Amino acid sequence: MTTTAPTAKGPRARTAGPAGRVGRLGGRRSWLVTGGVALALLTLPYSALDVPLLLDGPVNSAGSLQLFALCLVFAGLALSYDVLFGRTGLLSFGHALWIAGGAYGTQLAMERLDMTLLPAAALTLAAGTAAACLLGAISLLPLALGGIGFAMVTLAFAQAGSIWVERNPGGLTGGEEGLPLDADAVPSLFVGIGNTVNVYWLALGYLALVAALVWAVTASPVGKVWQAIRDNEQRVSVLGRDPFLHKLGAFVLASALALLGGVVHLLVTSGATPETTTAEFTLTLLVMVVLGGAGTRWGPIIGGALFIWLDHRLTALGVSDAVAGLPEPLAAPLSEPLVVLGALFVVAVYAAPGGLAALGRGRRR
Amino acid sequence: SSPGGSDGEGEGGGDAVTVALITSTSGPLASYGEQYLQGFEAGLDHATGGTGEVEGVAIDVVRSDDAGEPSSGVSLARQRIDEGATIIAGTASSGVAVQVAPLAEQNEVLYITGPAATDSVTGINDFTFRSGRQTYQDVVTASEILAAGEGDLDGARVTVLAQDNAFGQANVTAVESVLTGQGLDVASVLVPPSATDLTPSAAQVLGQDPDLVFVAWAGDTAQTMWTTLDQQGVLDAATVVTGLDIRATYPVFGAARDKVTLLAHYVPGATDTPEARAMEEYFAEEGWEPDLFSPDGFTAAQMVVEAVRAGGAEGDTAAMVDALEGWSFSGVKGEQTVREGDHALLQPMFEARFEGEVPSVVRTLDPATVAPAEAAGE
Amino acid sequence: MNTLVLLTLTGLGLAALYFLIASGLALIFGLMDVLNFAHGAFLTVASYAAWRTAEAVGGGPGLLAALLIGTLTGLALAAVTELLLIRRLYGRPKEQILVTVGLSLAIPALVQSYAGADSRTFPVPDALSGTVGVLGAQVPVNRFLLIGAALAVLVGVHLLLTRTRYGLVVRAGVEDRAMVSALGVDVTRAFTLVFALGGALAGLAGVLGGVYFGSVSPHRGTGLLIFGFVVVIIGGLHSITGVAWAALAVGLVQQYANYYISGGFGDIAVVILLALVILARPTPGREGPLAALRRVTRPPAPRRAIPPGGTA
Amino acid sequence: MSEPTSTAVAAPPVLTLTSLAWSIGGATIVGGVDLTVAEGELLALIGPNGAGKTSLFNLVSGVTRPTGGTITLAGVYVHRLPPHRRARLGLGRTFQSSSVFPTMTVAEHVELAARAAGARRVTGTDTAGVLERVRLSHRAAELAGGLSHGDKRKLELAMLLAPTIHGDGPRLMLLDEPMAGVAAEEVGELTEVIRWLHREEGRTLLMVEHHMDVVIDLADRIAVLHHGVLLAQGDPAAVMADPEVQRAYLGEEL
Amino acid sequence: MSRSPAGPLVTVDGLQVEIAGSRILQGVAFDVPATGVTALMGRNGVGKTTTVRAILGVLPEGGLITGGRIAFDGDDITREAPHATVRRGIGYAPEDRGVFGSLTVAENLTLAERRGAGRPAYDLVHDLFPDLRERARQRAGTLSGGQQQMLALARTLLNDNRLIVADEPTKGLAPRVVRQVAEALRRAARAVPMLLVEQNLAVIRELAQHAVVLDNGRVVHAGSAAELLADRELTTTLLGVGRAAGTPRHGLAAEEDTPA
Ligand SMILES: Nc1ncnc2c1ncn2[C@@H]1O[C@H](COP(=O)(O)OP(=O)(O)OP(=O)(O)O)[C@@H](O)[C@H]1O
Ligand SMILES: Nc1ncnc2c1ncn2[C@@H]1O[C@H](COP(=O)(O)OP(=O)(O)OP(=O)(O)O)[C@@H](O)[C@H]1O
Ligand SMILES: [Mg+2]
Ligand SMILES: [Mg+2]
Repeated sequence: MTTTAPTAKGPRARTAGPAGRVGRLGGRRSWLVTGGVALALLTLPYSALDVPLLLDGPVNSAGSLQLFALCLVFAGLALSYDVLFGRTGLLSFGHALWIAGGAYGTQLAMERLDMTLLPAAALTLAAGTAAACLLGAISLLPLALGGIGFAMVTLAFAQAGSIWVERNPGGLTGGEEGLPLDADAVPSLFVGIGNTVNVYWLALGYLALVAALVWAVTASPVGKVWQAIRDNEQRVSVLGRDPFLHKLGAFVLASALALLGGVVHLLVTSGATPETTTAEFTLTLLVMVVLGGAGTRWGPIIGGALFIWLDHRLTALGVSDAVAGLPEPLAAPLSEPLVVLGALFVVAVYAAPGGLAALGRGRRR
Repeated sequence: SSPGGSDGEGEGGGDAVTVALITSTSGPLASYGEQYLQGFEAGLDHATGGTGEVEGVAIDVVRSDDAGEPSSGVSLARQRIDEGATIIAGTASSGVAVQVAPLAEQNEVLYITGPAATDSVTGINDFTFRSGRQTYQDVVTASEILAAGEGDLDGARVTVLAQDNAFGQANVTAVESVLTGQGLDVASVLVPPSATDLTPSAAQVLGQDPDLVFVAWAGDTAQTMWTTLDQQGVLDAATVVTGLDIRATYPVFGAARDKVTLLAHYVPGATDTPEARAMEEYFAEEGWEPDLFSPDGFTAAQMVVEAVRAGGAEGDTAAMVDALEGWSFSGVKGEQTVREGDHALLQPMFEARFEGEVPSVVRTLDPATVAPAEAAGE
Repeated sequence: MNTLVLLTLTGLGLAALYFLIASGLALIFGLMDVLNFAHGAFLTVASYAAWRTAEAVGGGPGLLAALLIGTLTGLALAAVTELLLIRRLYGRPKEQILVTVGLSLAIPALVQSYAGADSRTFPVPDALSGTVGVLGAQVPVNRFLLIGAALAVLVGVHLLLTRTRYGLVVRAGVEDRAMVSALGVDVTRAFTLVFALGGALAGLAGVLGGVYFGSVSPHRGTGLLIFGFVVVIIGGLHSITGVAWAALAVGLVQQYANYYISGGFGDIAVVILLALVILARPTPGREGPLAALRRVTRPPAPRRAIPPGGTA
Repeated sequence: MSEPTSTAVAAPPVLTLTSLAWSIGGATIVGGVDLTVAEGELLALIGPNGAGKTSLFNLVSGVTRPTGGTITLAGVYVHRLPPHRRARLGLGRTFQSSSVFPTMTVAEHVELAARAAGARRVTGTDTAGVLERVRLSHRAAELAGGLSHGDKRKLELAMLLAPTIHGDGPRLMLLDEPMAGVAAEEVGELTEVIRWLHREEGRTLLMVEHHMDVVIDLADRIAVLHHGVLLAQGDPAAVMADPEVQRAYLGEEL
Repeated sequence: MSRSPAGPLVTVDGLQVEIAGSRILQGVAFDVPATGVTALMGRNGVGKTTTVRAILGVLPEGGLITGGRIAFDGDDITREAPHATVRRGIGYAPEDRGVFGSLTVAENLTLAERRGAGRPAYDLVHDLFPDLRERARQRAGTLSGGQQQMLALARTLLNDNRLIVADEPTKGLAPRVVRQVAEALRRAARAVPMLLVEQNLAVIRELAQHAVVLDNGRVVHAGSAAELLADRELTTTLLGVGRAAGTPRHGLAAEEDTPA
């Protein structure tokens, strides 16, 4: 047998894998990307471009802007959900509660307390955040059961909220009909089709705020602790950080952003609807986050926007002549957007493990 | 034309009015939406004499699917209004109707709601009209049926069995306000919509020992509900009235079928107006079956044509509103009137019973008898 | 009195239904740690297959055929799902859950697109559609069928877990798949088998649900799933008998609350029950959350035992 | 090999355990331990497998809660405080089976550990310095999940050292089998790291270790745990010569 | 038992392994003879564990054999399913012990029983590690580190194997137990060949006949274990333990004095 001379212990040409290495603020490239996206979003309302298949009308038509606004809101909501799911490793089934809370709370404050939009939203945000502190503390304590305990307690809270809204106590919530937006209490800026562009700006502002906050916190030491908690909670505590407080912090931040998102959602969709209270709604957020890439910088944003856009386009596709012309066994499933969306999602989990964001990164390497 | 689906010709001709049909063709209310759209097609054909034009103004119809979700409905409505639609029609979902109606006022377009039954869009604003019946009309019909059944109503006990949601609650409120006034004793049993076993509810109904029971139910537990009521003897102990739903639900009554009196918005073949005949012919040609909500679509088309006639190519909404308010016309169900004050659609209602597999009309109640109390308006 | 009997017996029927739904979930979740959101979808598909069969054959034999076809449909569907989708994602539990979420969205919509949104009447043989008088209460016969089936499933699953090595293999496989195969065990086959069995149980629940409700509808399965989850959680995730007790508790509590308190309180009572169980159940080796709550509300101030300075 | 340091006797205790006990499921794992660790001392805790050494570490660091007795850390009763509060009072530990954050890089571990201990600025040079000490600099940019077993052990040690760059660093360090799985070559080097911590930095250490040559090399004092109670403690030579210790731990008759 | 007692039992030839895209093994080649103990040595992170896992077919997530060949008793097992490889008669104690924490000790052992590999040798196992008998119903996750190590080893001794592969079997064991384990392995090695990854040179000295040293993903030395350990220069360059290699570990010092 051979005896080779021992080779010198040279450093190996290896770098860290993709996961977790990218979400860092700074870096010229990432600023360029952010700037580019921001620029595109800022110029969108000034473009009269007609994109036949992707959009129903010109880019700056009310319908398209409305759709963009909805995409932006959900991009922000997905990002807020990712604070829990992707960055801290907490699987919540109750995030919808906060979105609905923002929408219903604001609308009710305007309707019942005769407030105008801003005070109503502020009141909702304050009360909602206080509630988030309380519910967060309660949901996080049973973590002795493991992550599934948190998931189930949040599910229970969301379920209770959902039942409450559906039952329409004292005619307060409008039951399954929901509540239309009280247009009189809202600045005329946001009312009427001609002002859809303002709704778009609002949604864009919301997304920008969420992204800035989430990215900044993630890059800060607190974000590192979140990541560490996701990996190994006990190890964090013996290093001297309180995992409970950090998780509570993540929960409250995510909830507050969701509450704010609920307010924007109310304005964009002109009403509060009970669908936003359900656990299925939270599941859609989960789908968005995973589709885009949990815990990544752009993933949840891409996922949220893409999901909503697909949902709308597929619904439109369902009633289009193109589909109606197909033979029945094909046309039937295509007219149900959820069939396509669900299947697409399953495919995405395989084709893009780690989400679409990871896919882009993989190609660049 | 847009890929969203358009039945009319393109924007080419200057004289055209766009009508946006927004209703569910997917999701849980897909069947209602389908019937509505079929009815609308037949109605438009009838009212324009097959031309699709009124006095030289073409009617462009753009269909879209709201999937029963208010957020979709609202965003579709915004989009269509922005694209120049002057009339929006449709929706089977009360949630969508309630949230789209304010848009009509804000943007001064006409909105004609579809099968959505909620009372709350009646009188909601000047621009919103209805093409179907509303909960209140159901309830008044029921009370008429009950009154006819029992000789002496005074002191009789009525129990409303309903699901604990907006639809059910609206029925309870309506029954209370109509029947209490007539000296009846009204109680209610509200069941959570998610309930799986309805035995406790049936027991509660029995416990109240009612003379009359009014059932307001929707959704896929109907079968269980009827079976349970039958098994626990509720159907034998009291007169039971309920609303008739679409054809697909006829079998849910099961063995209870003969023990139930039906109030019906419409029963296929119930009437013989020219419009009913026209609809039947059109449907036969297309291979469709008329159903509960076909008349809503037909009526909506009639109203659209009338509005376009008044509003002309410019789509003068004020003129449209003027023309529709107080308008009386013959429809599939018979003589119908748009009440001036609150835009309620006064229309005949029916009492029916099952004969074998299908229901048939026992009695027709004229529009005035079943007219809802006038909504306060604005 | 006869109301109480009626409520109790129908409550047992309800519990049986819940258990039938939860048993498959519990089997898959308890052994494989896969939260199978597609369980409800399997149930729906199986119930439609059973409905078609029962319509075609009719009567008592129709029901038997439906039971067979429905169960097999669930089994086949789950097996295919496992082979095509789940299998490649072992070791990535989150992705597994997500795939089932995708299926839970797509499958009911698919069923609806073919079979329509409205519920269809499930033909129940006459022998099962009546009632029997028990102590003055008219109890529907089909409840006894469900109770019987639930007991049979309980015994069957219990035997599977205690008398065969499959339970052990799968539990160990969840923890460390590679290690199980490094012991010479074909863990992949065991996983497929267990997942398929879970699907078969979903199928059985689908057929019996059809008998119970007298109808099938596209979203019934997913609608019932939430109760399945609740029962599994209350039952303690890893014990089939625990799940059985939990189903019993949920069924009865819901039934009683709906009657004695008010309709609609049943759901809330179940949520309260769930919250109580989660909060009150301490896990081995750790203090219970109630104890933790007590500790948080009354924080022990760090006392100085030795005067400072002595520790420089 | 080791000279008992005089400070060990005179210095005030950093850690005092009185009748510390832990039982679970009816079994007593730690059965009333009285032990003090003096400032600046390196105390080795040895004992057969399953004696309760790791359990004792868990009690001291707050991972589990004692069922009896008290723990005093730097003059403060800590036995009812959560782990992070104890860490902030100056307690650092490593885990027997390496416990790292798989999705974070080696350098990030050091940074996190330093920050958690209150450091405001942590530079690349700082982390590199720590990693160099434990012979792990060539892995700085790798994800901890992909480290080999031995390298994870070193990372554990690095996390313990991290707070020493800025600030005081832990007053008491608990090392659970730092040498297990470390390559023969590096055992000597890591022994020097620990010696440096102890001698140069004057840190207080409590160490569990089965490598007896390392123990004898480093320890000021040895305590022997057996079935959850202390069998013997004191000067290394004396303890190693104790026939009971020989029988229970080192090997049968000699 | 074995088909060809003359040839090597395991042949690793030009083995290349990538994990998550980086090359960990770059052409590892060595034999495990059909008798005696082969020690696999090297510094931390050189690829010992990876080699062993490649032989068993249980590389970590993202791991891939990109070249080379592994043969067991003449059959190519390079890409065979792990359970099939193991059923050829391999007992494996992995580095991280691989005990199933949520199962009891008894369940862990039951799971390790292999059909067609003789009657499970519970007597032997319980004799060697009485702790495992006492703690049969305890969940393995709550065992002490050393007890888990015992359980992992016990699983390899339970069946009649044709090869035992143990990755750092004495890690974390008390000196007395190290002595016992070394003794048990030596007895077992009379009947079954072994591939042993070990850092404790005293244990290697005690058990191994053959030695393979890895560095940087390659074999840098292969030959007789006794010769390697005796050659001070080699041990210094290969293992970096000039002095320590000659100094027996305390735990085994007693061993050398007592007759076996
Ligand atoms: N939950 C439990 N139930 C029963 N026994 C337990 C439990 N947890 C720990 N033990 C037992 O407590 C004893 C002490 O374990 P510990 O990990 O403290 O030992 P150790 O001294 O660190 O041993 P080693 O040197 O092997 O690491 C062991 O015998 C273990 O089996
Ligand atoms: N999952 C993984 N991802 C990335 N790299 C890995 C992974 N597992 C192992 N490696 C790398 O492969 C190399 C070899 O690791 P291996 O575990 O085989 O080393 P070893 O010789 O057994 O070391 P030790 O003595 O420390 O156990 C190491 O550099 C390690 O970082
Ligand atoms: Mg230990
Ligand atoms: Mg190794």
